[in-house]
Amino acid sequence: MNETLGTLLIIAFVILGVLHVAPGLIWLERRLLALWQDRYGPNRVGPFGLFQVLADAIKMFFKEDWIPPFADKATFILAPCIINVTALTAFAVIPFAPGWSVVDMSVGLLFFLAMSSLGVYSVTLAGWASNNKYSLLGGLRASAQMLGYEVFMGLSLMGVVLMSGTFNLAKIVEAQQNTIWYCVPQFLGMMLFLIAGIAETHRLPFDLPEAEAELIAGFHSEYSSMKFGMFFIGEYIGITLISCLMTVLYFGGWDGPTFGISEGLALKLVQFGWFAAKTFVFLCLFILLRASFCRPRYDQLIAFGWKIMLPLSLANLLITGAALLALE
Amino acid sequence: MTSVPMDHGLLLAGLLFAVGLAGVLVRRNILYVLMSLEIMMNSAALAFVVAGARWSQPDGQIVFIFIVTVAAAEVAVGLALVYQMFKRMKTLDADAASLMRG
Amino acid sequence: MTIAFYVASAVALFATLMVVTRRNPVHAVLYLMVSLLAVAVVFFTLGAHFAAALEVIIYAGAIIVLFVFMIMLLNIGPPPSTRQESLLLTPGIWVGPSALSVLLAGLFLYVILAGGRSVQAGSYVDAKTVGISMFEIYFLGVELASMILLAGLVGAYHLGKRDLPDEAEGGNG
Amino acid sequence: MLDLLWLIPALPLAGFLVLLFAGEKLGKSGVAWVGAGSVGISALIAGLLKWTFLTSPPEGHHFTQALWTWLDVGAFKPEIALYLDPLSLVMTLVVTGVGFLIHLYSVGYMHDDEDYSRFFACMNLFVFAMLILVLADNLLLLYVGWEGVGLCSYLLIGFWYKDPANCKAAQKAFIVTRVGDTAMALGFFLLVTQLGTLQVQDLLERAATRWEPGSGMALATALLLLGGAVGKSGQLPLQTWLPDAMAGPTPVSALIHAATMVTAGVYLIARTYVIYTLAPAAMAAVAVVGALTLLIAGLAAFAQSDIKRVLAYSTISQIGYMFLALGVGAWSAAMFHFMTHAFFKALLFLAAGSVIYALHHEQNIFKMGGIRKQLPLTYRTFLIGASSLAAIPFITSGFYSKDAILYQAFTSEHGHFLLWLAGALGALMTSAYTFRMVFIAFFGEPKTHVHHKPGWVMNFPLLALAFLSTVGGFIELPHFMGHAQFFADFMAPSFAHAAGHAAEAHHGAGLEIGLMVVAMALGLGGIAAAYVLFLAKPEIIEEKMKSEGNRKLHAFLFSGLGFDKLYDTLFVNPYCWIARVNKRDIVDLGYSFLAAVGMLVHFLLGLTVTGRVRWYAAGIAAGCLILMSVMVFT
Repeated sequence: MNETLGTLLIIAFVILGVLHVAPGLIWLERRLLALWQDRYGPNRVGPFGLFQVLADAIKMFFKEDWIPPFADKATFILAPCIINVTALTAFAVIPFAPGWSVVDMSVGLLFFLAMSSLGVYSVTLAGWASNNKYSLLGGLRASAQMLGYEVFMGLSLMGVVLMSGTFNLAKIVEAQQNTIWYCVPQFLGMMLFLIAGIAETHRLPFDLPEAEAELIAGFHSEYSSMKFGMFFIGEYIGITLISCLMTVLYFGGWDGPTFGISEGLALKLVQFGWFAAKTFVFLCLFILLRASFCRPRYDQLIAFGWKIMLPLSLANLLITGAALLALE
Repeated sequence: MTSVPMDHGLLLAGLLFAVGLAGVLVRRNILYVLMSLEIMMNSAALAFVVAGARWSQPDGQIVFIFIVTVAAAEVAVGLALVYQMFKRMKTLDADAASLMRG
Repeated sequence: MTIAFYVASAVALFATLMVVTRRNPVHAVLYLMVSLLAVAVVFFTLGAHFAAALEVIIYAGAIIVLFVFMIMLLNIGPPPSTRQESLLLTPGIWVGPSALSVLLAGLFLYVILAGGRSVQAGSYVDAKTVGISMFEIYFLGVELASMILLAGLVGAYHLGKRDLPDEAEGGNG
Repeated sequence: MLDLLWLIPALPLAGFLVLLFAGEKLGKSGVAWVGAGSVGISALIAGLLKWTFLTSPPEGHHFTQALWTWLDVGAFKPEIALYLDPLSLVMTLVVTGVGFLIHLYSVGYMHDDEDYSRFFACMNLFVFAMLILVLADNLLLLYVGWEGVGLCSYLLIGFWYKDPANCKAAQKAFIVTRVGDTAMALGFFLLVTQLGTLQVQDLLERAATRWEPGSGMALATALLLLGGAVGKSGQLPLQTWLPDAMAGPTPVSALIHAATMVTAGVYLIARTYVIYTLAPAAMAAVAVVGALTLLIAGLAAFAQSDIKRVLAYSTISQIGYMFLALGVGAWSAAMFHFMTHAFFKALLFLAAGSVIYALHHEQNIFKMGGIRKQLPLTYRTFLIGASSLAAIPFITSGFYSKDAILYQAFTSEHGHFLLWLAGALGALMTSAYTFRMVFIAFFGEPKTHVHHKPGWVMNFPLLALAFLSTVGGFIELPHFMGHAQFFADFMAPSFAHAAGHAAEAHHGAGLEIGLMVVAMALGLGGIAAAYVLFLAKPEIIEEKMKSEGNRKLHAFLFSGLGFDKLYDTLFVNPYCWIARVNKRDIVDLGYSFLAAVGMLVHFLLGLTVTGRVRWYAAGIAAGCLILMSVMVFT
C-alpha cells in the first residue's frame, strides 16, 4: 500500500512538476533570449515579468477553440494529445533520485526511445489533419526529419548501454557513479544524442517543420487556443525530457557532493537538487542554441542526418565496442 | 509472473492473422493490402513470441526481430512501388495493375 | 497482468478489425498503430519486454510512420479519395474473403483449442539473453537479415527515384 | 605386360575422338597417321599379349582387367571389365592385325575422298567397338560393343550417303540385324533373370551347374542367342543384308563385312558354348543353319556379276562353315576357320578393291577381263586368296581349316553324314564360283584399261595378307600330317567344358584321308568345271541361257534365291499396308483427346490468370487452408 502511494505521489509530482516547468521555461526562454539579444523581454507583468506567463495562459484558454471545417476532426484533435502523452509517459522511467521514478523498468531506455518515436505522429498527423498545404508540408518535413534522426539517436545511446551493460536508467546512473560520467568516454555519443534530441523536439536549428518564413507556422498553422497550447507545452516538455536524459545518461544523474548528508529524505532532496541543477543547465543550453543559430536548408538537414550523423554514431558504437572488448 | 495460457496467446495471433488475411483479400487499395500484410506478419511474430515465452527462451523474440527486419524491408520496397504506381496510374487500385494479366 | 493481456488482446483485435474496414487511410493507419501498441502490451505481459520495446520503436515508430509519410506524399487522405475508396468497397466484395478468413480462424481455433493442453506462458526473458543468443546461435540469421535490409534499401532507393528510365509520362510528383 | 590390355580398345577410341573433333584440322597425312597408327599400336600390343600368353600364360589361361564399376544397383553390378583368354585373344589379334592392314590399305584407297577424316573416325570407332565386343567381361558390355559395331556398320555402308541406294542399304543392314539383336537381348534377359549375373564366366559356370543338359531353358537361351548370331553374321534367314552392305567402300567391306564384324555371331556362340553343349537341339540348329546357308549362298554366288557381291555371298557361305563347325562342337576348328577366313577374305576384298580402284570403280566382272597382265601383283595376291577360299590342298590355309571342319562334321558326336555332305558340296561350289570370278575377271580379253596402279600402301597389305593366307594354316595340321595342333591346344583352355571333344582322334587315319581326298577332289573338280564353263568353253553357258527356264533360274539365283522378295511380301508390304491404312493413327485419337483435355484445362486455368493480386492471394490462402485442413483432420 505504501509503495503504491509512493508511486502515485511520484506520478503526481512528475505530471505537475513537468507541466509547470513548461510555462516557467517559456518565461525563462524569453528572458534569456532578450538578455542574449541585448533587449528587455517580458518585464512588466509581475516581478521580472513572471506573470506574463500566466497572462499568456489565460489568453490561450479563452481564445476560440476553432476546428477548420475542412479538417479531419478526430485526427485534428488527437494530434496535440499525442505529443503530450508520449513526452509525459517517457518521464515515467526517468530516475530523479535513487528510487524516485514512476517505474523502475529494465528496458527503460528503450521505453524512452519508443515514446519519442511515437511523438512523431503528433506533428505528422497535425499536418495532415489540417488539410492545408503548408501544414501538410510541415508534417511531411517533420516525419522525414524525425525518422532520420531517430535512427541515430537510438544508435548513439547504445554506446552508453554497452558501457553500463543495461537499459535500466537507474542502473546506468549507478554505473556512472562507480566509474566516470559518460560524458567523458562517450563524448561523441553525447554530442550525437544532443543533436538528435534537438531535432526530435524540432527546436532551432532543426525547427523546419514550423519554419515560419516558409510555411507560415508549419504543422500547427490551423491550430488555435489550447490545442496550440498543447503543442507549445509539448515542445517544452520534450526539451525537459531530453535535458533529463542528458543528465541521466551522460552526467551522472543525481550524482554529486552530498555535503555530508548520508541518509533519509534530505539525501534524496540533495540528490534531486543535483539532478535539477544539471537539467537546468541543459535547458539553458537549448535556449542558447535558439539564440545563436540560423536555420539550415531542409535538404541540408536531411543530408546531415543521414550522411554525417548516422555514420558517426555507427563509428561511435563500433569504437566503444572494440574498446570494451580490448579492455576486458 | 503471469498466468496467461499459451493457447490464448496463440489464439490471438490466429485471429489477428485471419483478420489480416481478410484485409488483404478485401481491400483493393494497395496501401491497405500492405497494411494488412503487416498485420499478418505481426501476428506471426506474436505467435513466435508467445511460444518463446512459454519455454522462457529468447528464440521467440529473435525470430520476432527477424520478422520485423523483413517487414521493414518489405515496407520500404512496397511503398516505393506504391509511389511509382500512383505516379503512373494515378490510382492505388491494385486491380488496375493487371495489364499484364499475370 | 492477466487482465492486461486480455484487455490488450481485445483492443488489438478491435483495432485490427477497424484497420481493415476504414475508408480513410490515415484512420486505418492510426488503428493499425493502436493494434501494434496493444500487441506490444501483450508482449510485455508475456515477459518479452525487449520485443515489446522493439514493436513500438520499429513497428509503430518507424514502419507505420512510413505509411503515414506515403499517404501524405500522395495526399490521398482527404474526402475525394475516401469516396473512391467507398466505390471500391462494395458489400459483395466482403463475402468471399470473409468466409475464407473465418474458415482459417476456425481452423486455428480448432487446432489450438482441440490440442487440449493449456500451459501457462510468460516468464521474463531479458534483453541481454536475447542479444547473446542472437549473436551466438542466430549469428548467420542476423547476417542474412542485414542483407535483406540492404536489399530493401537499394530496392527502395531505385524504385523511389524520381525518374525511372522507362517512365512514359512525367508529372511533377 | 597384361596390364596393357586396356590400351588395345582405348587407342582406337582415342583415335576416333581425335579424328572426330580435330579431323578437319589434321590434314590428310595427319588423319592417316592417327587413324591407322592407333590401330597399328593396338595390333602391336595385341601381339605382345599373344607372346605373353604363349611364353608365360597367366593362371587359368585367362586374365581379367576391371577398369571401373559401371552401375551399382543392388545385386546388379556390371563392371567395365576386359576379359582376355585364348578365344578373345585370337579375335583381338585378327581385329587389330587385319584391321591395321586394312586401315593402311585405306590410306591409299580413300585418298581422294573428301570425307577422309570421317572415314577413319568411323573405322577407328568400329575397331574400338569390335574390341569391346570381343574383350567384354560381361554381356552388358558385350552388348554395347555389339550395337557399336552395328552402328559403325550402318555409318560405313552409308558412307557415300549422297546416293540414296547406299543409305537404303545401310538402313537395311541396320534393321535386319536389329531383328536378330532383339532376340539376343531377350536371350540376355533370360540369362540374367535365370542365372542372376552378366559375368560371362560366372554365367557359364552357373549354367553348367544349374541347368540339366537338354533342359528347355538352355534350349530357349541358346536359340535366342543364335538369333542374334544369325542376324549379325548374315546367316539364314537374316542373310539378306550382307550382299547389299557392299555399297560401302571396299575396305569397309573387307574389314567389317568379311573379316571381323560378321564373325561376331561365331564369337558369340563360341563364347557361350557351354549353353549350347547343354542344348544339343540348339547345336543341331546351328549346324543346320550353317549347312543351309553355305549351300544357298554358294548357289547365289554363281549368278552374281558384281565382284564384291560374289565375295559377299562367299563370306556368307564361309561363315556358314563356321556355324557348321560350331554346330558339331568343333569349337576350335570354327575359330581356326574364322582366322584363316579373315586373312584370305580380307585379302580378296582388298585385291578386288585394288582392281576396282584401278578401273575407276568398275565392279562388274564381265566388264573387266584380262587384267592379270596389267595388275600382276594384284592378280597374284587375288589368286592366292582365291586358292585359299577354294581350299587348294596343302599350300593354302583355307584347306586346313575347311578340312578340319569337314572332318569333324563327319566324325564328331554331333556330326552327321548329311552335314558333311553339305560341306563337301559347298566346297565344290566354292571352288567353282571362286574360279569363275577369277577366270572372268582376270583372264580372257581385256575389256577395259587400267587407269592408275595402286601404290605401296595398298600393295603392302595385300602381300602381308597373302603371306598370312598361305602360312596361317600350318599351325594346325591334320592328324596324319604330323598332327600339329598348335591352334587347338592354344584354344583349349577357352573350351574346357567341351566334353567329347577329344573323341575325334579315335577314328582311324584312313577315314580322315578318305574324307580329305573326297573334299580335295570336289574342290579341284569345281575349279576344273569353272575353267571349262567360263574360260575354255563359255558358249556352253550361252547355249543354256537361251532357254526360258534357265534364265529364270539365273535371275532367281542372282537375287539371292529370292529372299528379299519373300521378305517383302511377308513383312514389308503388309507392314506398309497397315501403315497406309492407319495413316490417321488410331492411337492418336487417344492422344488428341488428352491434348484436348489439356487445352480445356489450360483454358479454364487461363481464366484464373486475371492479373489481380488479390485473386492470387486468395488462391494461395485457399490452398494453404486446404493443406492445413488435410494435415489437421487426417
